[in-house]
Amino acid sequence: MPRMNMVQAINSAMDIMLARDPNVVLIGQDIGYFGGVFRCTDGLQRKYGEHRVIDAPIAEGGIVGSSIGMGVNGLRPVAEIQFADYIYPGCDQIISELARLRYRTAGDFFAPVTIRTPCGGGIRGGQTHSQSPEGIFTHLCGVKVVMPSNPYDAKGLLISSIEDDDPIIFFEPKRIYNGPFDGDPDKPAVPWSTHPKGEVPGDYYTIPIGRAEIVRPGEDVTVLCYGTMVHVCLAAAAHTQIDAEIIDLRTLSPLDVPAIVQSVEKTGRCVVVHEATRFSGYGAELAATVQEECFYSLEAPILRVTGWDTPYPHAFEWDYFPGKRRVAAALEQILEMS
Amino acid sequence: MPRMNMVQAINSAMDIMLARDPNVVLIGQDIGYFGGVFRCTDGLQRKYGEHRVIDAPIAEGGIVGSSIGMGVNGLRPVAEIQFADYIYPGCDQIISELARLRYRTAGDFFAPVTIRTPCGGGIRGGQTHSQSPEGIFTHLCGVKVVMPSNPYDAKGLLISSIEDDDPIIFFEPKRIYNGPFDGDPDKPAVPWSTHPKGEVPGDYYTIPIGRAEIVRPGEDVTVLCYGTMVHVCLAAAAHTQIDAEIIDLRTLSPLDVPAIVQSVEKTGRCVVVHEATRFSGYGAELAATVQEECFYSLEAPILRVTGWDTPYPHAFEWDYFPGKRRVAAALEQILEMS
Amino acid sequence: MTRKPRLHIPVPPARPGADPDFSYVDRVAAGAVGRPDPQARLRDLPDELIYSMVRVLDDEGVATGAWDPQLDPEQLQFGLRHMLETRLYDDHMTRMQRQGKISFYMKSRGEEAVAVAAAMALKPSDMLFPSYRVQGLQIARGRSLVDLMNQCLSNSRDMCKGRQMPVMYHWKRGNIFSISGNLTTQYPQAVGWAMAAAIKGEDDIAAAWIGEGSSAEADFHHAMTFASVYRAPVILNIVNNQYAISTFQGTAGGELRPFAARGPGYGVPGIRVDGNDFLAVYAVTQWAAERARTGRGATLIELVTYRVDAHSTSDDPSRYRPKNEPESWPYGDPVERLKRHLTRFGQWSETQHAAMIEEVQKQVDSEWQQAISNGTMTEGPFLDKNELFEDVYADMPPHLIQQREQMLAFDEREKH
Amino acid sequence: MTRKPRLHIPVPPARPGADPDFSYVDRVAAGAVGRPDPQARLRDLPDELIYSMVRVLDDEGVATGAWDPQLDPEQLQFGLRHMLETRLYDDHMTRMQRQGKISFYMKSRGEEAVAVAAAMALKPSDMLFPSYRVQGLQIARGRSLVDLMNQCLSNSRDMCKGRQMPVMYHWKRGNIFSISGNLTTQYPQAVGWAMAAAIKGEDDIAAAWIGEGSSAEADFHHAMTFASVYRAPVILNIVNNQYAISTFQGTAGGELRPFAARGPGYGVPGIRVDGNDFLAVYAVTQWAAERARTGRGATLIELVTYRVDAHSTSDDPSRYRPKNEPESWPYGDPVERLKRHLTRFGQWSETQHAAMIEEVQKQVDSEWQQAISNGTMTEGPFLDKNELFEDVYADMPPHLIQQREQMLAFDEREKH
Ligand SMILES: Cc1ncc(C[n+]2csc(CCOP(=O)(O)OP(=O)(O)O)c2C)c(N)n1
Ligand SMILES: Cc1ncc(C[n+]2csc(CCOP(=O)(O)OP(=O)(O)O)c2C)c(N)n1
Ligand SMILES: [Mg+2]
Ligand SMILES: [Mg+2]
Repeated sequence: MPRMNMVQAINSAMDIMLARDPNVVLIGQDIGYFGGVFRCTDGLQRKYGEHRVIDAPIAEGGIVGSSIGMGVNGLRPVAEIQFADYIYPGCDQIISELARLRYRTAGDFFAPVTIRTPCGGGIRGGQTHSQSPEGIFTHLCGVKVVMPSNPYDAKGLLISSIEDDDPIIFFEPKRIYNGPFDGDPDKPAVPWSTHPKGEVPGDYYTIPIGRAEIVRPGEDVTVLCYGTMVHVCLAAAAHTQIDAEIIDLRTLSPLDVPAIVQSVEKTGRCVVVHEATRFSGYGAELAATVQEECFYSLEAPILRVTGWDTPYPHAFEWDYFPGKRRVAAALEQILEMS
Repeated sequence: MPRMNMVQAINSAMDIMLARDPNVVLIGQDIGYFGGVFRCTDGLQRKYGEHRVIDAPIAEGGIVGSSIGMGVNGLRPVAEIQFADYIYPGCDQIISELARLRYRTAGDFFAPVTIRTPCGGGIRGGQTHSQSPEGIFTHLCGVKVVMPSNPYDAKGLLISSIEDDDPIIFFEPKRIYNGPFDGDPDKPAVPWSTHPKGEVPGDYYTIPIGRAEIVRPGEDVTVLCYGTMVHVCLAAAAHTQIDAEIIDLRTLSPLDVPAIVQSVEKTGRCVVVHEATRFSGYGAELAATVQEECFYSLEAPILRVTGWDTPYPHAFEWDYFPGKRRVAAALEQILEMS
Repeated sequence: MTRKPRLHIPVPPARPGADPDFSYVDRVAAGAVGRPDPQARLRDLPDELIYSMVRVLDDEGVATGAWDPQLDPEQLQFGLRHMLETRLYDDHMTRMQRQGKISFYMKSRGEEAVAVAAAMALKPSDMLFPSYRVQGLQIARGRSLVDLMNQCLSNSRDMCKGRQMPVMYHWKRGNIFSISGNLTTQYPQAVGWAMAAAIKGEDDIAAAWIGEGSSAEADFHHAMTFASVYRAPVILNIVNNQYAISTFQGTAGGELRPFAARGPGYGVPGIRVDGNDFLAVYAVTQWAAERARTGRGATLIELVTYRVDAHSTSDDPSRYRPKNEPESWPYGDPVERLKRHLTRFGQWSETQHAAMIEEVQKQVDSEWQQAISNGTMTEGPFLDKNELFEDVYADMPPHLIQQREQMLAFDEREKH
Repeated sequence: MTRKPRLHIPVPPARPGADPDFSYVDRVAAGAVGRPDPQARLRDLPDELIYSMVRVLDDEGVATGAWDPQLDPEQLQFGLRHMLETRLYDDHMTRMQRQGKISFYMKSRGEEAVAVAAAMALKPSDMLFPSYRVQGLQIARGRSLVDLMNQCLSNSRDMCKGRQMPVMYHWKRGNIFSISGNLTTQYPQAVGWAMAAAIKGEDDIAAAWIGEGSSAEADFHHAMTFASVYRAPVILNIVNNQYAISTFQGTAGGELRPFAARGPGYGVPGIRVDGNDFLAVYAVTQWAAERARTGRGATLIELVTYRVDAHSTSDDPSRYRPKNEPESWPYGDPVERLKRHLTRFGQWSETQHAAMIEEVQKQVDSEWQQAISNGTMTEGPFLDKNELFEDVYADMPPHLIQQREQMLAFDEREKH
């Protein structure tokens, strides 16, 4: 089976969809001839032409707005926002239009737009190349929010997203484009080629949207995480030798509640982990839902391990990043509680 | 003591600040000669001139962006976004600039901008005149989020907001501009003049940002709410005769955690109420914090009563609006639990 | 260093109490502007297209100049009828709002030609992206008033299923896009739709309408940039009715230059046209459509008109402009002007006109009866309450199914 | 109905492997464009300001025409020195990035005149809102390189306290605003700053810089609209260096019209100037500043130049443009051109030039030594870690105090 890193897997998903469906088009800054600043669209314009892989002006609002129009006219646009930190100029078109078009027209009009955007920190990108704004979009009704943690899922989920008739914000944790990252910047980088999830079928397959995956079965505590933090959490479990059940949510909205409930009812403990800032972030929803659904099984409060409530800094990145040691501390702490 | 409705109280706060501080300026759509679509700036341009009460083009991004520039140049802009539903074109300037300017310049530059905007439903405004987007802004680091529930608080909190050196999003629940609303649209409208909080000093006073208020002391369950829902919750408590302790948060961020913890440790139960949609909304943060801080005092799961996870409809408004009956049901439900 | 404020603030020519003053609106004679070949390159288009005004009908109702579209009497009568239908529909719905039958309404009085003439100049398969003040588009495309009324009533036949405020129509079969409460968002969407048509090699074009006040929104720039870069087959209309709620067009940036002048800076032709001149609107739209259809890209059209009535049923214009300002608008009334033209050449008469008004009024009344038989805000038949949760997503996710059950459970509870 | 895709896609004249082709850049003779009275009204400004190009220095280094600012030799040598300082600073920091001493860097090679000449033409009290590629502004205003280096190192003396990526400087005392990673946001901010100056009746003006690619962002439109409506005293500069990362200026909307042409549509004068011509940039900035200071409002300046190096240290231009394209830029190099001018009139010599380069290089090296003595990414002195939580708000709220304690607790924990 071919081995791919996340960039190649994402590229392969778009390649396959461009080939299968003449209505799929890509649009974004530097995605055409150049192939994207992260190379995710490398070679696709050469293969499918300038009318299907389109270099866009630097106007995120225009990219989303025109993608909606293209979607209404029968195309399936896949728009790239170069960094999630730059998605805000597109907020009005996403929130006021993309998310609500189907509802306000009683299903007569809709735009099956997928918005791909690299997110997250760990690359010394400072405040404008490191953000994790998923919590803004999970609050919206009418869009689905997806974030894969490995090449295999990335490809399967992106194909599902492009085929989905609902708009999707597809977050790509850029820190793990080239290899899994356990939160320790001093360790030598590991490539995906050595990772089981780096084995990616060359052809078409899908992974259903809305399904979480248990990436490490365990008995003592449930860990809810996604994206880069999946690898950090696995490392923390290994490091502490705590028998944690680690769930990779994969789809943040709609949330796979049954998978979570089943696990927490078993473990009686839950730790929520994300890179994004803590206050009013997505992790709060996870904690709120878990205590609503599993209150009588809980033996300890649900703990959140997140980015601090400050903008993402350039210096002190590894003090800011919720790394292995902070997850490990939470795992130890929650087991001591009761 | 003079009696004011919320519009008059907000007008009075700006009137006083325009008079006290030559650097205070107002900018927004239709706020000048016309006095604002909700009349909140009525008479202020005549009194302070066109250079201090400025009619703006219809460009929320431009209003926020230029307000930041004015703030950096020593003014204290109070910007009005005509409806909270229209704040999204200003998101990039709010999220990327206003919220982070002080941090990224290590305090060398900052913009003391107050953004006033009417929010919430109950006025048959449909999806674009009824939204409660506070959950997007409470997730930001660097802005404070305020929402008063009555004229007295509105004036005191708005003066504090204008004087505050941090940027503030000041949400005004438009349904209660003219009178408290308990969620029952069939009841005749009550004016503020009959309400104790409709007694508003004519001159300068402040209410500290970051402090919640217990609007109904009680023993059996803590209710966390703000804005219009404060009145709905009071009605629900009266209706059910449940001895609820109702806390009006007033400031959503930064949150007055001690006030909440003290109450929940006493009551052992907590219901969170807001108009905004539920999933990944601000109520999730309240639930997450309460269970973190008060886990061992909790006798039942924290319940959320919120808008449904759909866009705000035009028809069925009273099925959508989290009214008295839904809050009452939650109060009864949580007392049955344990 | 001076200490005197020197910020320029645009001030309208006349406030309540003062005499109306339209001296800022230049008087252009009908036929004054020449009609360039639709195939002409931008650089060959004369400035007068922007700085003068395309007008066909003079004050006597005579059609003059190269822009006369030479429509036959039937077409003109068709246009007149749809303008009247739009006007009487507006009047009726405003009355119904006053009577509390609907929650809100927005009229287009004085601006009927902007919509009706444009709709007639385009192909039925062209996609229209309307603002909330071009209801004439729907009517000219043959939409039944009942459908529009059903929407305003949020009743059992509302095409929006109760999810939008009144006037926020859409019409899939009629190729008219959904109206959004958020201004200008339809502009880049129309450009995207047109880009898709070009990508697919289809000949249909898109047309979008915004008000002059809305041109200040970011999406105006997005639309112009994308239309320019990709030469999208789209017509971008700015309806300059002089007001954005309470602020006059100077507050939107119209003090120094006509809005049409924004076009050329992007490489997009701009045309300024008398929006109350049915023939001129038709001709200019036709010209822009031919350019778009033949690969010459987008055109920005400024339609100069006047908002005769309140912004909406929530507004009171006497607070910010002279009561008698509407009557002094220099370019008259679109219905009267087309009527005069037809009458002058014996293709219409006062009696025919009166008869048509009566007939249309009857139609409006009877369609209203039909509409309310589909339900009102207070009386059934009502929409199925379950609809509240439909169409958020293509398929209803579990949490919405659960919330719907909760809602229904409450109703049960109330019953007992 | 055709089925052939007909969407227009802007394509650059030359891709890697092909010969550079700047035929799309018109050749304008120095002195060709006249200099209008700075008090002239917009309507009286000639089109040539936009469609031709203001140039002063010809190929022989002779200053010709009405735009010659008549600067004395000292000023010119001062400008030359600061352009060299900027260039050698850029080269040094790029080397340091390659050596892993800093995480990232962005050069302005070939664009030095754009920044240095503009800074010299403005008053020190005028407020500058820079992009990330006009470091010459800081240097021309007398900022020490150590300060800039400290920022790039995020060291103990970093004016951003480690909170921004390299080159995102600010300088409060020097009246230079903070650079944002989000493109174009400084544009409406500069307009707002200028509005405040006008409201307060102060004479200072604002100036802002963006790249041509950034002009597609919404904030360009916001800035132009507000500048036009309120006649704000601001200079809005578009640095057209032909590229936005990998895409050429056609993708940003420059194919059909120069970016300067966007101005007049808003009622704002536009001027196109040779950005590699120190004298022309100085003269045009001075002209726009006089207009702004005397109440004539904003000016949009397009500075035509070329991005000689990579977009940033993360970029490799050979992937998208011919390797030898930089050498074939028709308008030469700003440093060489000013040098030739000075030399020609005996106000400068090769030896003086070589000496200056040596001196500046020494300065750069010694300032670097100073800078790293304030700490590097790997060696102290480091910033106080507590800084991570400062300045989110004016006063630190309880939850941040708590989070800071948690962070410090972890460090303690690690120690044992
Ligand atoms: C993004 C946004 N901002 C503000 C509003 C509130 N609003 C509704 S209509 C209107 C005036 C629009 O004026 P114009 O574009 O000239 O259209 P007209 O009403 O004159 O037809 C405003 C400010 C809105 N609907 N959307
Ligand atoms: C809002 C936003 N979108 C995208 C980016 C990514 N980005 C950084 S620089 C750049 C190119 C800018 O080109 P231009 O404006 O021409 O400036 P230049 O680099 O040529 O000086 C892009 C797309 C960004 N920083 N911000
Ligand atoms: Mg208007
Ligand atoms: Mg550039």
